[in-house]
Amino acid sequence: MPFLTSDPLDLEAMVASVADPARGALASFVGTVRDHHEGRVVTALSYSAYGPMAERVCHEILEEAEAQWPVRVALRHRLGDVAIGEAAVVVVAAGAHRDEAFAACRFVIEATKRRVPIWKRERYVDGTEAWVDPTAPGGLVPAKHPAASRARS
Amino acid sequence: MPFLTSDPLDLEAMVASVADPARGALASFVGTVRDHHEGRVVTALSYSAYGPMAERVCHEILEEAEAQWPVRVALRHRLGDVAIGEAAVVVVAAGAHRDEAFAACRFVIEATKRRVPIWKRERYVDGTEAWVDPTAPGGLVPAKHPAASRARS
Amino acid sequence: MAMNHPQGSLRVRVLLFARYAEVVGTAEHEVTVPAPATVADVVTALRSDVPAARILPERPLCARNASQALPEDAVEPGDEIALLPPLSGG
Amino acid sequence: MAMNHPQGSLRVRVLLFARYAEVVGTAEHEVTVPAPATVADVVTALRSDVPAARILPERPLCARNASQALPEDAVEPGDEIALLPPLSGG
Repeated sequence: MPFLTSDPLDLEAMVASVADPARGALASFVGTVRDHHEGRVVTALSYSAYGPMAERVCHEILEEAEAQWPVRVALRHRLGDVAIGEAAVVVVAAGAHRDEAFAACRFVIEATKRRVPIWKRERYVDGTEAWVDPTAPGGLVPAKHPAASRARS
Repeated sequence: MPFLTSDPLDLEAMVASVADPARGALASFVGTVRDHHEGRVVTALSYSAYGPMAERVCHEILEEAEAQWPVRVALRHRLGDVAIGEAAVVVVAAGAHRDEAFAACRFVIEATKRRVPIWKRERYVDGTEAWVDPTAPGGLVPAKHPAASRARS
Repeated sequence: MAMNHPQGSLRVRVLLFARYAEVVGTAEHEVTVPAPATVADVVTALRSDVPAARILPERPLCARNASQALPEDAVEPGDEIALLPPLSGG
Repeated sequence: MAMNHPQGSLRVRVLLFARYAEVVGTAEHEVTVPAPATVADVVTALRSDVPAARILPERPLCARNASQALPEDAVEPGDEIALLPPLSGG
């Protein structure tokens, strides 16, 4: 099952995929699409990725988590358009104890944000768009209008 | 909506109850019933509570969490018989940022275990039962057989 | 409320839960204690009224009217004093 | 694999993503660089081949064959070198 998907994420199904009668502690993180960013009203959002590398890095992150703690972890991230309020990323870590479940869940979401080659493009209520870029002033770099971008390629 | 319920817990519904387009980070904890405890095979489990106090303490815990962090938190705990693998407790904390969502979720599950008057009774594969008691040697105190207990009351 | 009781005494309802209810054989018992009385006095009265209650700890975790209470907390007529085994929820 | 290329040079595929693809106007470009070559040499070649690529940082985050790479890492004929804008998943 790929880590990146264009389909809505199913938290219950991910919980079921790692739950086990021996692992009674499940810590989850769901990141949903917010309607505001840097003071601007967001109306739509889309994710793109370097697919083969993203899949490999997600796999590595889960291997690292499962080597560091006695847990099983599920991770999925959306690609393409994601509506406001929908889940963009879900992590579920299942262990026998709370400490390890929380630690592994937190590790995986932080590593995913830091290491997986995925990019977020936001559209605002005024019709403009921007690339989210944590290294840029204000965290955003203006994008070309999608129509202009299509005309060039 | 009471915090204690005899019905199966619905993680998705609890996520929906605190999710909001302004709160993009949801941290959850699900505690399920394990099939082993202290090396014994658990076949069934039931929870009892001091209902009015438990409801009040749950309410206080959520107020404390929501005063300490900018979050909304949902908490529910099962009462009565709970099957192996089912969720006994669910916490969902929704905030604008991961730090506060994880911190509030962790605070609420720890406080729930420490402060809410709920008691767990386990039944084992050999037919014996025990009260879970974190202060007892081995964490368990043998219970009377349910039939014997019923005969007395 | 105390009119039907001896002068200078008060009647409170004691609730027992989980293992405590099981070992004592009841989930509820009424005790009369000389006024003024504390939560600890109520526990002592229960232990002397009900032989099976002597197996309980002398200073169990208690609640008064559904709030956690200390042994030295005063009790009022009509109070509900709960004896709580070590908690094991979650 | 290098037979159809000049002696002492190698051909690699450059992939561009997200904002980099947008500003350069393409998601893919082939460059030829003198051998031996590094990831940094490939970036330099792209910037000189494609005028719009000069807007890219001189040392962008790169991957070689879908693994993160340093500017000084050697490239082989047929490699896929990806230029990655600052990541913003999650």
